[in-house]
Amino acid sequence: MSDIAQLRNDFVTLNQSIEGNPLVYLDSGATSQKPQVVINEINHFYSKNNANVHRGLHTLSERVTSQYEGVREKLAQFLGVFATELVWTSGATHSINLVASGLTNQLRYDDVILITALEHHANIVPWQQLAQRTGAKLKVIPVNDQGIICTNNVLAQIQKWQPKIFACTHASNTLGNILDVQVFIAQAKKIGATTIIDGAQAFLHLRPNLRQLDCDFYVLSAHKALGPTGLGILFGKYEQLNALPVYQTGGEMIETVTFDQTTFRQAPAKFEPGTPNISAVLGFGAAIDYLSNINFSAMHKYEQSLFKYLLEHLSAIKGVKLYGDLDNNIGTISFTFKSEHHYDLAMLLNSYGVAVRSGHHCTQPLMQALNLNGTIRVSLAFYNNHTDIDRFISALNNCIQLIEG
Amino acid sequence: MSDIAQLRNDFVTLNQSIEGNPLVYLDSGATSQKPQVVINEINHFYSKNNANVHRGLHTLSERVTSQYEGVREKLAQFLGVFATELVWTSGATHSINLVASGLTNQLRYDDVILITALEHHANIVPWQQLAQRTGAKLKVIPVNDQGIICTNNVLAQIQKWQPKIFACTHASNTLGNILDVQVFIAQAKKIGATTIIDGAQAFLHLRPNLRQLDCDFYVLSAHKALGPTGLGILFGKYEQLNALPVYQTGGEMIETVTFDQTTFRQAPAKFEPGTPNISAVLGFGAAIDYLSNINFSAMHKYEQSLFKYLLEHLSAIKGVKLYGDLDNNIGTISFTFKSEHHYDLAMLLNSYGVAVRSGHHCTQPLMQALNLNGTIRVSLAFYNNHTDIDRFISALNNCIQLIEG
Amino acid sequence: MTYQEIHDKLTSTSSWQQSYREIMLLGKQLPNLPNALKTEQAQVKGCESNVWLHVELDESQQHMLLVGDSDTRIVKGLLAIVLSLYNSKTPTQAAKIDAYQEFESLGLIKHLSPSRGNGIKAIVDRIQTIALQWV
Amino acid sequence: MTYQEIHDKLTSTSSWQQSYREIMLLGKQLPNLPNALKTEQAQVKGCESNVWLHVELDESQQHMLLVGDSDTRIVKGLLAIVLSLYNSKTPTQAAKIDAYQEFESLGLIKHLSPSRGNGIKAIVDRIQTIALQWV
Ligand SMILES: Cc1ncc(COP(=O)(O)O)c(C=O)c1O
Ligand SMILES: Cc1ncc(COP(=O)(O)O)c(C=O)c1O
Repeated sequence: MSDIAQLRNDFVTLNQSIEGNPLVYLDSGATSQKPQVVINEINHFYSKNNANVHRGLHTLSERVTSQYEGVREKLAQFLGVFATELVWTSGATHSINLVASGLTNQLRYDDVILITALEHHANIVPWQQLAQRTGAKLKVIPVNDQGIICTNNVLAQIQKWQPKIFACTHASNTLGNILDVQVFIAQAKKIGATTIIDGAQAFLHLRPNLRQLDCDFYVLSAHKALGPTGLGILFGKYEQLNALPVYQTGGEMIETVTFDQTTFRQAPAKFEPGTPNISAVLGFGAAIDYLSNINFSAMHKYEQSLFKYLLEHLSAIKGVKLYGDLDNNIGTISFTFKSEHHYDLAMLLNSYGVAVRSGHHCTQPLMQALNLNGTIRVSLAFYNNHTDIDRFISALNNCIQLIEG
Repeated sequence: MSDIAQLRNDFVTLNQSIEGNPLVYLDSGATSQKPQVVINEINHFYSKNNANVHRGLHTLSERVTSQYEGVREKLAQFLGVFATELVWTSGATHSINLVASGLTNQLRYDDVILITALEHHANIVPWQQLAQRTGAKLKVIPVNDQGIICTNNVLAQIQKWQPKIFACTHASNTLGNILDVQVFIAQAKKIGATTIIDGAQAFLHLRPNLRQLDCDFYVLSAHKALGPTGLGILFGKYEQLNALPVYQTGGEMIETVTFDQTTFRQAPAKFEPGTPNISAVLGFGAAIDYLSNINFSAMHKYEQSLFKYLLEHLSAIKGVKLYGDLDNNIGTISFTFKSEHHYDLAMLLNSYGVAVRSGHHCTQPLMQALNLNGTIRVSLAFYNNHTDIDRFISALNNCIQLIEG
Repeated sequence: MTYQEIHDKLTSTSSWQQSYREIMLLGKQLPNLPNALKTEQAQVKGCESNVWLHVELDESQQHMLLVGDSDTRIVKGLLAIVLSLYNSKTPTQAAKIDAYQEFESLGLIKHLSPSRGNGIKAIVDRIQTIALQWV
Repeated sequence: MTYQEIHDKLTSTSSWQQSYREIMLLGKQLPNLPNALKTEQAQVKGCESNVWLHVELDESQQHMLLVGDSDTRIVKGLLAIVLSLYNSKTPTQAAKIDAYQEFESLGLIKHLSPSRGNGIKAIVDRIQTIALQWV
């Protein structure tokens, strides 16, 4: 098991200068950096084994197919589920769309789809579209002024609305709030709702056991969890997953095709038409191996201590306002400074080599609820260190001087 | 401009042994090998610039976004179209599904969708599903015994069926036949049909100018054209493209989101929700640069001479039967040997290091039309050479001895 | 041919080609299944080849009887090896057979990879399931 | 401030921070647009900031009159630079201005990247389109 602070060395991208300053990468919520083993694996695939999967008997194809399906097994183990319950998609967004499209026939006019005010657009718009298609109603659990949703309120709203579908993020990409989804799911199950959890942000920081969570569907994106771009995962309990109608159609997901009729394979194959993102699957396999070698509780403790350090220093700056749940948090904080525009702060921070995200973070409804036009978001990962935070705080103080001076 | 035969050195994957023999890769129809510059570009992205696109003001994000949109411009130029007419998808299969789904409201009961008997499942099943949704009829232009479709027959069938949608491959993945799509499109336009061309196989070998072809939609997969996995392209004439309804929904493709209503951006953004396959786009940019440096007519001549050499030697083997159009061909041949099963031949060839594809090649209806349960397919690319073919022919003769001896 | 004879033959080959020759010869020795027995139910679905398999229990002897066929030479040969492993064994004996290990020792483990799409893995799995049912 | 003065100021800065300070000062000097003029029509859509722009032709003088505003300091400063480039020019003169080259020589070309999402590129494009219309 690795010493957490040493792991930073595996991320070569972090070792560079921006505008003459060392890069301080605080935008892992947008996409994580990749450890060298992931980059090497992609390299190795393309330069040694490059072939299509499930399509050839020859050695390269057989080798790659074994590795490719091996990653599915590996991830299944990591998540505590069966490999047959995991579908490769092109991203969390694709995963949610697949489910929202697939549930169309299970909804009637006036049925309720319940979501929270914290959701990313990817976990809003597909449900809105589904509601429009079916005449169902989209109901939203609100946040308080601080951007917090309390567990009791969620339970009460589930009880009140008796939703057919309950879709909820595991952690907010804008505020970092961790939601008590296990409790929500249990409640939603009692009333027979289908539960979909958006784990895009949570997966890397919380390593959930999906069997324990007991949700029907869980989605994530590889690129936010040390893996390559262009790969998402959809977990679905086998029966529910296999019960969804086919989504996209094409090669490899079929059993037989004639011009009159086509029969489809069983899940997960039925949802995987066409050539998959092979290099990304193999790269993500390396990411899962890498994560498996990191002691989770050590990582978690380290991330939380970094986050506390960040909050301490950030809240000490006069004029800074923090949002969200500061206690149950994956290590992501949104803030504003007086009435300054996030654009100015982000641009100025960048001139000091500090990479943060600014704006609405694809959560416009949350911004409306908080009466903001945007925030600066700092999102941490285990490869950050205290120096990053010191540099960020010092840069922020300089920016404030620049603006006010 | 490069000497074609020298280009093989840029493909390191080809330089290896399989089962103790030099690899003879004749499966480029399944996926192409990648030149070193493409592998390097992916590497460079992940280790120097890794960031999300269109989401951050910081230097990494800005740098990657410029590069990412730059590739769209570059590809647009290569294809002779506007960048706004190109949508990044996850593959040709995804591209076709996007169009087939988007045309739903343009079809009425009894309208005709016309395709050919040569199509890949990816260009059959989405249309079949569309027909089922709308009550439209799927009509198929047949092949002759040899697997050839003659141009006059296509024109006559377009005239006869007056299709609303005409979907056709530019080149057959199983037989290599090049179809005279420009003529078909002109005819289909006369009767007001929407035309979709499947360029998955043709693009690398024919480098079509899409403005000249004048089709409404054209699809391709990066991985079949020197690029990375998990990336497809959908070209659509701007008006037709933008007129399609949104397909998947999520972040970045929206203008504004409230819980009551969402407004979407214009094409291509409206079809690109979520984090795209950034590394694949950048890698494909390197592939386009690489291709641009290869003189097309020299490459074409070289490929055709290789193909002729292959046909000569293959047809000299007694018991070998060839299918498809041997003259208008991208360099792909399907054959059978007596009544031997393709599985046995492919496995035995592999023991000599020869990688071919065997089976139905995701064209079951074509196999039914030719009364075959499968073929061996040899598909060439410009990085193959005469030695590859000599080795293949010698291996094939050995396999035949092994079977018959 | 007994499994031991097969074992001796296959482990003395020096190249893949020789192995394949032996495997195909084994296939040739396996009697063809009458078409009437090539039922849909008997079919083991593999991607690239057709395989049919019947597994029965000889009530008097309490041992297993297996017959099968394939439309490809190599799969038929591999099938012959599998059958020789299990034929005439009691269900209890059969359940203890580790076909993977045997294929490993024959140098044929790659053929059990699910990605080879030849159905051999599915065949072994089906036999094991049936045997366990009779234990 | 004239464009020449701006040019001299900006090209004598020695760090990004100094440039930003100058840009923000330029923004401060640009009068705020009355809310009544912050119409939807005047809005130039950029991702991260709001920008409003009015371009008119002084009929008597035949030169262009531009006013604008932004809710961010930096974009407002960049806008001030753009306005100083085009204000009081005849449409024919304006059409000949290469704003990209000017931003390049000011060391600010990055701010014209569409991915910066600040709308400056859209502003320049809109002004050019209008100017050409009047040529
Ligand atoms: C003619 C043709 N169309 C479509 C496809 C589907 O491409 P992909 O699997 O990359 O989505 C293929 C790939 O085999 C093909 O050959
Ligand atoms: C909470 C959440 N859900 C969904 C998504 C969408 O993920 P992707 O863009 O990888 O599809 C994101 C990414 O920003 C996210 O943060």
